[in-house]
Amino acid sequence: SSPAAPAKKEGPELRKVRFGTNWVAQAEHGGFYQAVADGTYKKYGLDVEIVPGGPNVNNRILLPVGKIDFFMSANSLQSFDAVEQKVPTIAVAASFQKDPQVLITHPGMANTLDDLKNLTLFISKEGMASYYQWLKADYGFTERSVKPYTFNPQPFLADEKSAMQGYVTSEPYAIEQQAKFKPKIFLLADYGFNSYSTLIETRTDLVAKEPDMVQKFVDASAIGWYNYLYHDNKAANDLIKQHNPEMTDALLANSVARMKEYGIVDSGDTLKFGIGAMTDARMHAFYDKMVRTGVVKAGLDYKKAFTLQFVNKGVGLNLRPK
Amino acid sequence: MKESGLVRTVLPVLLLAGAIAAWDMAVRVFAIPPYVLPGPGLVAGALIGDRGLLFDSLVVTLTLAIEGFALAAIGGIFWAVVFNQWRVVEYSFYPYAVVLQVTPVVAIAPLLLIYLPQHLAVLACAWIVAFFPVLANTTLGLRSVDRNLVALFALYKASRWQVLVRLMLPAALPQILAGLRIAGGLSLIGAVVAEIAAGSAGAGSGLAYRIAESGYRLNIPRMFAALLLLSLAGVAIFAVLSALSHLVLRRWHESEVKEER
Amino acid sequence: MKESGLVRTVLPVLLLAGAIAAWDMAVRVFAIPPYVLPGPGLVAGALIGDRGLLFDSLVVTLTLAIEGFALAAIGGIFWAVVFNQWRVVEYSFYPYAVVLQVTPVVAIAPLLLIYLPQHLAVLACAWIVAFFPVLANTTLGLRSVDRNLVALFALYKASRWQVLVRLMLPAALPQILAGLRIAGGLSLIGAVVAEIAAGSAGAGSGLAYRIAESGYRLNIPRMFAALLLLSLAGVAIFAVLSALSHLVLRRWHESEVKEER
Amino acid sequence: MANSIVSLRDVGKIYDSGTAALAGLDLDIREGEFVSLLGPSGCGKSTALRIVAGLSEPTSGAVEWPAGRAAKTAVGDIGFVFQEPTLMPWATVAGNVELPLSLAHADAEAAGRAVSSILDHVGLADFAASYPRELSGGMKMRVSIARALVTEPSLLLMDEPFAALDEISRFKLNNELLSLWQTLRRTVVFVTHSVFESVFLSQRIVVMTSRPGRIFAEVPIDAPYPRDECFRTSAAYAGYCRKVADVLAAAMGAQP
Amino acid sequence: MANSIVSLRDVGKIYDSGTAALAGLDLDIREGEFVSLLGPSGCGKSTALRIVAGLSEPTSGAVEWPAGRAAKTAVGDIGFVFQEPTLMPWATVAGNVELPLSLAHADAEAAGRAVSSILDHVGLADFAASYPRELSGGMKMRVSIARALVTEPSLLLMDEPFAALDEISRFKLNNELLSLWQTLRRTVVFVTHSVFESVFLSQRIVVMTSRPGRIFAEVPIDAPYPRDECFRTSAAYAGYCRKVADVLAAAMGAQP
Ligand SMILES: Nc1ncnc2c1ncn2[C@@H]1O[C@H](COP(=O)(O)OP(=O)(O)OP(=O)(O)O)[C@@H](O)[C@H]1O
Ligand SMILES: Nc1ncnc2c1ncn2[C@@H]1O[C@H](COP(=O)(O)OP(=O)(O)OP(=O)(O)O)[C@@H](O)[C@H]1O
Ligand SMILES: [Mg+2]
Ligand SMILES: [Mg+2]
Repeated sequence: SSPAAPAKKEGPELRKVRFGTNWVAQAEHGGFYQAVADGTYKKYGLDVEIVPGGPNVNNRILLPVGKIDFFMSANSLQSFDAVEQKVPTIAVAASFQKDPQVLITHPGMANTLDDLKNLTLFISKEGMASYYQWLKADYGFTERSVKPYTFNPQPFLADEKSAMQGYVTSEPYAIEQQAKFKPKIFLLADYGFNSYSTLIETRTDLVAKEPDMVQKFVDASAIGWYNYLYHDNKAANDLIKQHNPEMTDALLANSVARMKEYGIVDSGDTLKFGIGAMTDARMHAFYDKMVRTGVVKAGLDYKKAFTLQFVNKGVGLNLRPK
Repeated sequence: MKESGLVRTVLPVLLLAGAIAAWDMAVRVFAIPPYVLPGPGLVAGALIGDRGLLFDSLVVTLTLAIEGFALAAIGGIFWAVVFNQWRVVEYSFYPYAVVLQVTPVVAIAPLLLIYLPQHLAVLACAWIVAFFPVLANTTLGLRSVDRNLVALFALYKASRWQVLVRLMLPAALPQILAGLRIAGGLSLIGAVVAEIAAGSAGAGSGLAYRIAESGYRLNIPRMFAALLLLSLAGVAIFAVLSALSHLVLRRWHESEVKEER
Repeated sequence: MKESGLVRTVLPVLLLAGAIAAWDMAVRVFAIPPYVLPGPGLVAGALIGDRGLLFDSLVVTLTLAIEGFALAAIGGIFWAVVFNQWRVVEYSFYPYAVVLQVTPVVAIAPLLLIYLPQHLAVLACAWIVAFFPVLANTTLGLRSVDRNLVALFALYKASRWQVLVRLMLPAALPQILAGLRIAGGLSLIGAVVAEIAAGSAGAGSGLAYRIAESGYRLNIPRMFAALLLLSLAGVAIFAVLSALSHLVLRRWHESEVKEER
Repeated sequence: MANSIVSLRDVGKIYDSGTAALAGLDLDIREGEFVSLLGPSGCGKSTALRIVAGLSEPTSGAVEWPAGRAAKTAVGDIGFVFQEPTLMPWATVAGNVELPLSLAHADAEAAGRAVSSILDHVGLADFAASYPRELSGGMKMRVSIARALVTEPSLLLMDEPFAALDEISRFKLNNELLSLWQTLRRTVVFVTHSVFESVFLSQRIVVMTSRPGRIFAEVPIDAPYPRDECFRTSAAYAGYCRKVADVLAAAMGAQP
Repeated sequence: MANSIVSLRDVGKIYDSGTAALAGLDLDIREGEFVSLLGPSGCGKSTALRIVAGLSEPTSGAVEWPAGRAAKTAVGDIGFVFQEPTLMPWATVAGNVELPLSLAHADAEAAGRAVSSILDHVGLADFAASYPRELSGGMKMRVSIARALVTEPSLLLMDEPFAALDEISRFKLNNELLSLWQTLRRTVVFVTHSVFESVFLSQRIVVMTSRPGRIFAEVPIDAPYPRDECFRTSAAYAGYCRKVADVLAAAMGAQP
């Protein structure tokens, strides 16, 4: 899957890198595909192979055992889990400043998050293990009304009195297209679920032994994101479509638009620090919240979950349109 | 005889002990981290530490598996009989039984969730998985009945029902029981898959959720503990069905009669 | 005879046509939206429109299923034979075969991915699902051999190998073939589950991924088209195995010999 | 002369394998008679018996049942002893023998009495609770005989029932069969390979040619009943035997 | 006198079901002899034959093989005709008969010739390609006999081989068996219910009591071989038959 970029030149040997994502190729991975497609990684001396995930695929375990070098984790919770389970992995950058996790209802069925408690909720198993615990603790949701979401919105569509989870960038559009109505959307980040999302995780030993390589990956990815969001992303989109034939240009365009609209990738801290930014304050706040909700054990050395060594350097800020 | 009984129990136990020891050794010697392969100690620890949680989940899964098994057994035998009695029905409907078998539960679970109340949807998923082996084996059994015995029953003007109950079903018993043995394990798998695809999550959910959740949370020892419970449940179901088979067939069928020399 | 042949083909076709018509009617009358249940026309449209994509996926899934089936058939028969020959091995290892059967593939797929290259991991998943029915049925078949024939072979000082190849396996054929018929469908399910749990997603992936992704994208007609292809593949596998069974057994075994009056 | 209860007219039977088992067989079974079928191995005796019972259908010719009676079900109750024991392996000896009674919903107690009485007659009283696989070849055959007799059927079809029995048991059962036949006057069609047995038992012996089977000759045995050990040692008996043996030899020579 | 090739000493056999089949059976099988076992149905003849073949083990007593020969394998090649045909249903008639030869890796061509010759002898040449289920009862038994004879075994054990055959086939096969025995001088142990047959064939008749079986008497048949139709019609033959029949009757009366 080598991009259209010029074939290997003299130069030094490229470092082979495998990056596992958490879903099939889609716009939410755009920055990474961009960096592959336009040769940014190559420029940084990396030969990146993207290993797509999917429903029911747990690529995560492949990271600590060395089958992949970087992993795209869904939210910061997973990083805390790694610390708790003494898994030697660590978050080195946060591609998404806001978790795109949403709850979706039929129009007119709910106005506030509280209204959702009266509906049947379609939540995935991962969702149950993470943000739903926070909903329980902070908003008094119960598990009684939950049915499993197997990444198929049909049951939701068939039942007006239901809500389902989704990514702001993805499911609402599919529903709009197919079911011809505009669903109501609750972005959890807006209600205080202040996790980073789509983090780049790697092994602690890579951080210790090959910090250069890690730095290059983080930097090149950030540049990829800027180019994907703000410049010509056709090459990346072609690569995505090649990896995922289900993908359409309209879908990709919509996702990009939503990412911009909600400031998923580029908002807040990134305006100053560049894409991928993380701060201790944000991590701390989220950790405290998760301890309060009982999802994470108290007394965890949460600082082991991430490192700021590679981010907040303003890499690529120059690519941001003024 | 005494000796074979001894071999029958001691050897497997020794082997099991050996396997556990080897596992422990391997984990220690190669310093395999627990998130890749937890040692037996850790798994046992998880089993004991989380016993409340795990056993509750086990009960949920087992209940579902047994319900699914019962439905599969009844349904499989019933349809095999119907197919056997009316060939026309067989030609017309057997293909759909095959379709049922090959339809991935994960794919149809959303549809079932639309049309059925949740408990029924889950049950239907569990049932689908275990149904076909009973059907296929019972079909074979019913077809293999001694033709002369069939003739005899015809001579005595046995009713269709009598032929079925007094001839076909007893004659098919060995195959039916083998089908049930296959279905036993599958019903457990069915329960797990059904739970993943259509079951409720969170508190009060079964082993499947525990396994998935532990996997996502990288709590691999607990995941292994849950898998272990599942395996034990499977072996227990199999043992019960084997014992039943032995009890029923021991006096007359080759497969269970002790060889006498 | 001619008539029964007619009934055999015409009736199922009529029934199928009726079912499709009913489906179409229901969708129209109740105005079921296509994203809940697409009508047959839409599904056919998707089947034709996306034929390139879908048939590529079908080939991927079928290849995997056939590989898994072959492994399950060979492995199931092999282990049944080993268990039959050495009872000690049976007592020691049969429980692990049961454990294999009840272990949910979804749960162990990540672990397999750690230790095996991806293709092997996927294959292992597909194999696990189809293995047990072959094992269980072959075991029954091998145990049901006529004792007098065993005695005869002993008298003629047949080697163990000869007893196996010339007596046990032929005698067990009806049961083995029934096991294979069960395994055929299961291997397809196995391929689907393996693909979902351990396969690479995206381009070049099989029907399972098509089903999941089409569902996610609410391209329900395509999802149904993929399901339909899967069902057809299952029915085809079953038909092939049934024909094989008929061919092999038609001259001598009750289950396939035509009843002569 | 008594009425026929079934007549085979020019019956032929060709199996799917291509073997012609019967060709042009004409056979009348008359009410109340004791007739034996004699013929070389593989000549179609079992096939003919199955056709008489309605278990098999001829590929040519006709099976005629007396007017006013529907085919097959016409005969009333039939007892059949297959050439092989044909027992249900999952039922005990008593269960196997009781089968025809319980299929007819006979009174359980009466059935029990009938079963133990007939088991006594065939010498298997001690084995009522045994399973078929625990019996010797001859004992299995006796269970099968007991099953056929327990209903006192009006048509009794027996395919070499006593072949696996020692001569003393055989004589004993011959006598029992005869006395049963005489008291109840049921129809018996009896396949045997023993010339002596056929002469001792029957009113009429039908000798068949070798495959494809048809009737070569009929030998009436006009000796009066009851026949007993005296008859067995009589000159008439020896004469009949010689005659039947000659006919049989001729029948086997008749056709290649 | 010839050496014993196997001796049963005080052999008892109690099956797991509790049935005592044999008790205190003493039996010597001498090299090259033709011995018949005679006894009531269920007396343990088949059981004894299986013990001689090493297929079954006594629960008491001993089976002695001549010094220098290991048990069971001692006897060299054995031919066994089971009381039931015991054919492989998936093999053709020729395949079934060829079995012992192909198990011994005999030359395929020679085996083929041997098979068709023996099938000719038992009158089944036309059925070489048939499957067992397409045969009549007597034909199946003949296949089984052909299979036992095709290897010309040094010990031939036959359990009522001719019971399902008509008398003419039976006489023919009796003669063939005898001439085979005379030319090759193999040992034959023959179980039968026919007094006539046993007298015609054997050098020695062992009469067993009813269950649990043991030896009631031995009757030597000292008539010279070759025995032919003349012998069958001789006074000596009739005398032997009467004697054996009497002994058999006594044996059955001896024990309840
Ligand atoms: N099911 C069958 N399929 C094909 N051929 C058959 C079948 N049953 C019998 N035959 C053939 O029909 C012929 C007559 O068989 P049948 O059993 O009637 O003979 P029989 O007179 O009873 O012989 P026996 O005395 O040996 O029992 C035989 O040649 C046999 O090969
Ligand atoms: N497998 C078995 N299990 C239990 N009992 C058995 C078994 N085989 C035979 N018997 C019993 O042992 C006794 C002797 O049986 P065997 O078969 O040796 O008799 P046989 O002399 O050959 O009789 P037949 O002339 O009827 O063949 C019988 O009473 C029978 O019930
Ligand atoms: Mg016959
Ligand atoms: Mg016997």
